[in-house]
Amino acid sequence: MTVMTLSKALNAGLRAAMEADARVLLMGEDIATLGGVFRVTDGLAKDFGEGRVIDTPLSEAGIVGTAIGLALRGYRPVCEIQFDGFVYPAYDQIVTQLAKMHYRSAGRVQLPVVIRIPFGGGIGAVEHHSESPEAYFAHTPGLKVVSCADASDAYVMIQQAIASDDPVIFFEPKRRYWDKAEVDQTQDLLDAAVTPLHAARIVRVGRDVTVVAYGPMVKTCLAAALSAADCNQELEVIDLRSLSPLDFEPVLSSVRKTGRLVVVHEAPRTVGLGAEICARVSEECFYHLEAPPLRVTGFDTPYPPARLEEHYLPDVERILTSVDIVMSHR
Amino acid sequence: MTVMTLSKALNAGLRAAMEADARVLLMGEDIATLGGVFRVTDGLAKDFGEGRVIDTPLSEAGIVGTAIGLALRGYRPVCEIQFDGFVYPAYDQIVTQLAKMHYRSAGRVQLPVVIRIPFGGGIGAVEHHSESPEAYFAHTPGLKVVSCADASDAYVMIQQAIASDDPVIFFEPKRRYWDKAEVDQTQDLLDAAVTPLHAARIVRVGRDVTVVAYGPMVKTCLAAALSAADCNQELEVIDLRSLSPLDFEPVLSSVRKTGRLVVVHEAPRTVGLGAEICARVSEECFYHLEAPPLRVTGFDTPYPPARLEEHYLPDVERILTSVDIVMSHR
Amino acid sequence: MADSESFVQLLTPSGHYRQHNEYAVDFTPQQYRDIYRDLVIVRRLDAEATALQRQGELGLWASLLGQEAAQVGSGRALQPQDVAFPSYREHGVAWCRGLDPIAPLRLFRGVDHGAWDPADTNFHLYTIVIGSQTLHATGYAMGVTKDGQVGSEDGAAVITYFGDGATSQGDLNEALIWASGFAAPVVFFCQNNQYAISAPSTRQSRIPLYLRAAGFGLPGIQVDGNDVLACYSVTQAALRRARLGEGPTFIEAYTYRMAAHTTSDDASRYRPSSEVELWQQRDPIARYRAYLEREQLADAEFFADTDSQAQQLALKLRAQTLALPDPPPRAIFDQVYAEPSAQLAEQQEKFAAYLDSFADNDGEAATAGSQGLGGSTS
Amino acid sequence: MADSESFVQLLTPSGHYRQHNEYAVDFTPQQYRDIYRDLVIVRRLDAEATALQRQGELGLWASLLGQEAAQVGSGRALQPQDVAFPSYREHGVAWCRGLDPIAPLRLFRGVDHGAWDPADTNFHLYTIVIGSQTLHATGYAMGVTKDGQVGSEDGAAVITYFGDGATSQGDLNEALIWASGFAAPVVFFCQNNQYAISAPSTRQSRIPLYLRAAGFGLPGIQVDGNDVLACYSVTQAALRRARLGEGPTFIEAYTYRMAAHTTSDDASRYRPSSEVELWQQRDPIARYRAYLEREQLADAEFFADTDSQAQQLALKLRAQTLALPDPPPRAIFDQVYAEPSAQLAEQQEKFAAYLDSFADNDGEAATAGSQGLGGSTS
Ligand SMILES: Cc1ncc(C[n+]2csc(CCOP(=O)(O)OP(=O)(O)O)c2C)c(N)n1
Ligand SMILES: Cc1ncc(C[n+]2csc(CCOP(=O)(O)OP(=O)(O)O)c2C)c(N)n1
Ligand SMILES: [Mg+2]
Ligand SMILES: [Mg+2]
Repeated sequence: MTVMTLSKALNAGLRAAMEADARVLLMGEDIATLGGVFRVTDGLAKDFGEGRVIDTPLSEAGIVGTAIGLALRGYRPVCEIQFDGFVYPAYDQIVTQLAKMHYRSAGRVQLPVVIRIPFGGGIGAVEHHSESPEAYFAHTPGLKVVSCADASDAYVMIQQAIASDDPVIFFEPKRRYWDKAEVDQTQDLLDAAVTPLHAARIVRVGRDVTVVAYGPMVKTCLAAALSAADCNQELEVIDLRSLSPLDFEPVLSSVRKTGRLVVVHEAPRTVGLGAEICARVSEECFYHLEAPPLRVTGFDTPYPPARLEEHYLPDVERILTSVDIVMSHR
Repeated sequence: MTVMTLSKALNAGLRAAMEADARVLLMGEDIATLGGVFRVTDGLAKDFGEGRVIDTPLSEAGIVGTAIGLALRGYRPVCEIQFDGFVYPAYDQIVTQLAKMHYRSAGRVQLPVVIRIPFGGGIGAVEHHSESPEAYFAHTPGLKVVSCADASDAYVMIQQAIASDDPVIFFEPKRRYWDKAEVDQTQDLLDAAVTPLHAARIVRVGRDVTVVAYGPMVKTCLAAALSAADCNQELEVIDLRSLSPLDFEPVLSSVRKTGRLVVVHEAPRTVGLGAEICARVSEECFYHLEAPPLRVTGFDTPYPPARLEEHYLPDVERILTSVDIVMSHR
Repeated sequence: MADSESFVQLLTPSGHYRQHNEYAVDFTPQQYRDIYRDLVIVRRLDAEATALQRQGELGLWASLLGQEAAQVGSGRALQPQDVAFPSYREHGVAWCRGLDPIAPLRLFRGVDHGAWDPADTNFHLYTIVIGSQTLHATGYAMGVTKDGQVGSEDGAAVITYFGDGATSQGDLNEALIWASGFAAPVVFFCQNNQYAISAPSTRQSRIPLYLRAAGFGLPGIQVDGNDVLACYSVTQAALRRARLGEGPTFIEAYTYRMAAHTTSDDASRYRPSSEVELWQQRDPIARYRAYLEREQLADAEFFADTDSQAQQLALKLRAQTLALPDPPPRAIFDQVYAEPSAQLAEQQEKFAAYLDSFADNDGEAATAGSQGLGGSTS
Repeated sequence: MADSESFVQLLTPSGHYRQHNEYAVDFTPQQYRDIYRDLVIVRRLDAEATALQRQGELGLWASLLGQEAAQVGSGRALQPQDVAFPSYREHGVAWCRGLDPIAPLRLFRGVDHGAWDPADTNFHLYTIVIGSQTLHATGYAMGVTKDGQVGSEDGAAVITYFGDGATSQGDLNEALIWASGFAAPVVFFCQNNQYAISAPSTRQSRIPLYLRAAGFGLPGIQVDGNDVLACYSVTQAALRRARLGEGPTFIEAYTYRMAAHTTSDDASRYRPSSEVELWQQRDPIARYRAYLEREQLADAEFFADTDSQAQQLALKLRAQTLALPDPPPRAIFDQVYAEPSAQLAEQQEKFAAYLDSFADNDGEAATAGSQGLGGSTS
């Protein structure tokens, strides 16, 4: 076990994947010489060469479009999009090509491409550097979409994503890049004990309210659970990990137990992941629900200027307010 | 009152808007000389000149990007995207510029741009010509998103969209282009009797189940309601009309009355508009719901080849199956 | 615009050979005849597909009429190890690559999305969204370089096809940037058929399209797209450059779309028939045949044989088309992912149960649309 | 790459004037001095902003250090009726347009997104997503044509600024297509500061960037971006073409980003300090000052005055920055739409009620973040 930051854990995971498979390539803006603006790829160009860690032109459509071509040639490209708000120039390639080519070819073509996207707010950045676009991708059949919440998962999940034969949009919680956790670099990822890429995980057991989150909000929800415990409210916190496909079973069985649901994400509320979770739970746990399912989310506004972001982002206080509301239904 | 097709009604609405305001421009691929692949702009270039009906290069980012510039100069551009699946090259301009510039400027800049998108399936077309991407836009703060369901609304709503000072994504139900209805071209759009652009509308009153739809599915739901009436099930059909902002009041009061909800759309189920409607109704009508809210939607797959689309698209049969399920909860 | 100075032409519209100081072909008589046969066959198959569409057997057809020389000339210049990335009109290139001619018709009939295996013939899937495939070709070519398959005469090269309209898409321009920057072994083959649906190519660029290339640091060349020998020679030279590791080339094949954009299009709305007639005089097949006749490279018997062979193939294509079964409904869910998705599996099961609820008493499943359930479609 | 043949330079790095057969300036002594003052002020304000960032008063700063000549030269060539569409580094152009220097600092402090009114100074909003603004400028210029404001010396022109990195974006290339196709009165002003963060400009193009233009049918010209006179003259000529209705021009101002990309960047990771030192010898302000001194266009007193004026402005900027209030929380909801949205209003009300629930006994609203509720921020 080594204690490392989430950023370093990704770095270690990428390194392991590159060592394991010579067809794994990294591509993106400023990832080679600079090591990425978040240093996630630091040192990899030095060790694997600029042929495998490729500094690209400033062209996101080009990054994803050529990655598709490289995948068709048998490579396994891992693309970095520098910030959430810069993925849109590549949106056409992602939605019409990356997501659909396997289907178009009736399974004859596989595109094992990973697109890493640092996402979310909380770092005091300027416009377009704090967005949470995951719903766009989760609504796109053909893509798999995941997010890691801590260093330990980051290390494992990035390798699993690279090993996947499907395209994976890999959301990295940028404000957690510097958070540390224990990472086991000796584990065999094929071991049955390792949580699969598309499985949700109960990160805290509780009997009163099911709290569902992913990425950066998992930590916030755990903090809320700690706080709630002081008032004798036992929150069960679920880290979705996979946003597409969604692993619903753990959520449903938790709600069957607690009868109460609060979903938390930074992205705008309307037509976000929270809507899907609440709709699905209402459909499948109708007779178990003891209170209306609630969402604690970003507002239906563009991401605000940095000096306002603390109000925009769900925090412990807002989560607990919703917990209190669902608890008030008896 | 004149009976006309939905396509002709849009044409008449565009004509009226262009006559009313010289700053209204149309731009898009093949819209001038050809009159658009669906002939929605037929004859307008001849009457208003190629300076106001602009055949553009084959470049969707360019269409939306220059439309933004024209709007900054005081024009009111109405862009045509030829088919749903071709909007993605413009996605960056739509999501990061069109949607956010008003907010960025703290209200100093307005972008009265309309983007017309024929959407949905059912016409036996090849790939990318039958998609329903509305959720992507409804999840994007700063955009307004609407869809018309019949010729009468088409005529009015396109004019209202053009008159709006906000950017409007205007979804046209392409398989209903040739459906006819009575259109009142004499009405004063400022009249209080005219349904506002962002209001939902009850298109059939019923006491048993609330059926919510928009665009092409409204007609299908009305057909389902007719059929259900034979079995003494009274469906209340609501045409949302506006997908962002959502006009929830009519939906909520209907569900408070019926206690049952079925939402219908062609788009893939997961994280679609249906999720939002169900989540919101579960939150706000929790104690009125007598059955789990259900969704009848496209599947979580890319749009299938044309010979399979009849199975992909929600039809009367599938709607009635869900109606029966919600009715079976007593 | 055909820019006279640098325009490569080996055969005049009347079928006379013109010496060129850079380009030539070096065919055996048999090769000359093979090329002719290709031209005739791809035109005949195309006509059959158009007819099938008119008869309601296809949902749509995008005809290559008039572009046979551009497609056969370039397609025949490819080596087996080369890989082509087409748009949606490259039925002639597909033929040269050895793709079963039924494959594109499956797409346009709507039984699949064009689901051949690109690896079988080194001919990638049709791509409908304009310009996208040029980036795929470029990335693929970067991979060829990585694999060390450039730098010699038997290296591999990549070619990508697109239209005049595609030159206005960001993707195409970015592909030029990447190809140039990474010296990728890819040939950009633009069929300037002078229209993007109704838009004349001058709507995309006021100057000839081949001039676009130089500003991205790669050579651009304009060739008579109705001259099969020139198209062959120019493409062969560009592929050779790519193979040798000398980087990408942009070729503008100046041709003409003699049919409407697709069977859904009404070209009379935007171009006069006189223009079409003018281009009929520059017909790529007539000119090549005139040349073969003049040079006595083929006799009447060969021409007759070729026609009847084309006719046989057309009849076969028709029979194949009429025999195409509709896919079973549950095929909707197949191959969305390479690895299973529990979420989708659940939807698929529910749908199967729904279909089963219509099953008749004989235990046979049938739906409102009356199509039977069965195995996977493809 | 600075391509020697066509490179426009009027002042050598040592400040000697070189005749050019096409470009010249025709300044009064006062105008020469005004330009110098601009250069010094924009550098001084930029240094102050950098210092403010280091002291934690700004979240980030993107310095223009080294690019003063490109920005002041081009910015001063604009007429009042002209409109500029910047990226995020054009503080020098902003100064020339008359934008209050505090405006960009508000953005980088995070109190707003750069919310000035473009109409006030004909200087559009900063645009962070690379390349986007070039299409806005092109569309705006198309509107200028539609309004009949081209075709004479007092016509209006548009200019858009972007970096070397931006040339790899589809948007920029599409903007060239549109501008050329519609003969839009727009000048594409590329500041090739040789880096896009860590990527050298050769990563975007192997050949000089100004060569890109010709392939799109518009003239491209390369100018010494550290030579304020050359930048002025070349831009003036291009704007004049635009004004007269002769269409767009692409200018590559070859310069150097002397600071890191932003205050968050560590440029030592990707370029040697020797390179920076080399470019310090080509400093745009030193060379211009040497010229003014040699030609006796300004005396020591002027230089001292200018410095102290710049210092005053810097102090004022600092004071303004420190006095910037944080916006009230409910400002999050303001101006998402021009017309009301019931959906959003409801969220806003709930949020206000939530904030009010923290209100202390005096009736004053306060939040966990301790910021008071108040009117709209902007
Ligand atoms: C991104 C995109 N926009 C629009 C379309 C609709 N469309 C299909 S073909 C076509 C014209 C293409 O012209 P060109 O590139 O010249 O190819 P051609 O059809 O002439 O072979 C258009 C606009 C599309 N397929 N993709
Ligand atoms: C579409 C997009 N991708 C990535 C970024 C992140 N980014 C910000 S500035 C920059 C480099 C820009 O380089 P250049 O265009 O040369 O302008 P400069 O910063 O040198 O002035 C990058 C990659 C962005 N802002 N937008
Ligand atoms: Mg064409
Ligand atoms: Mg730069």
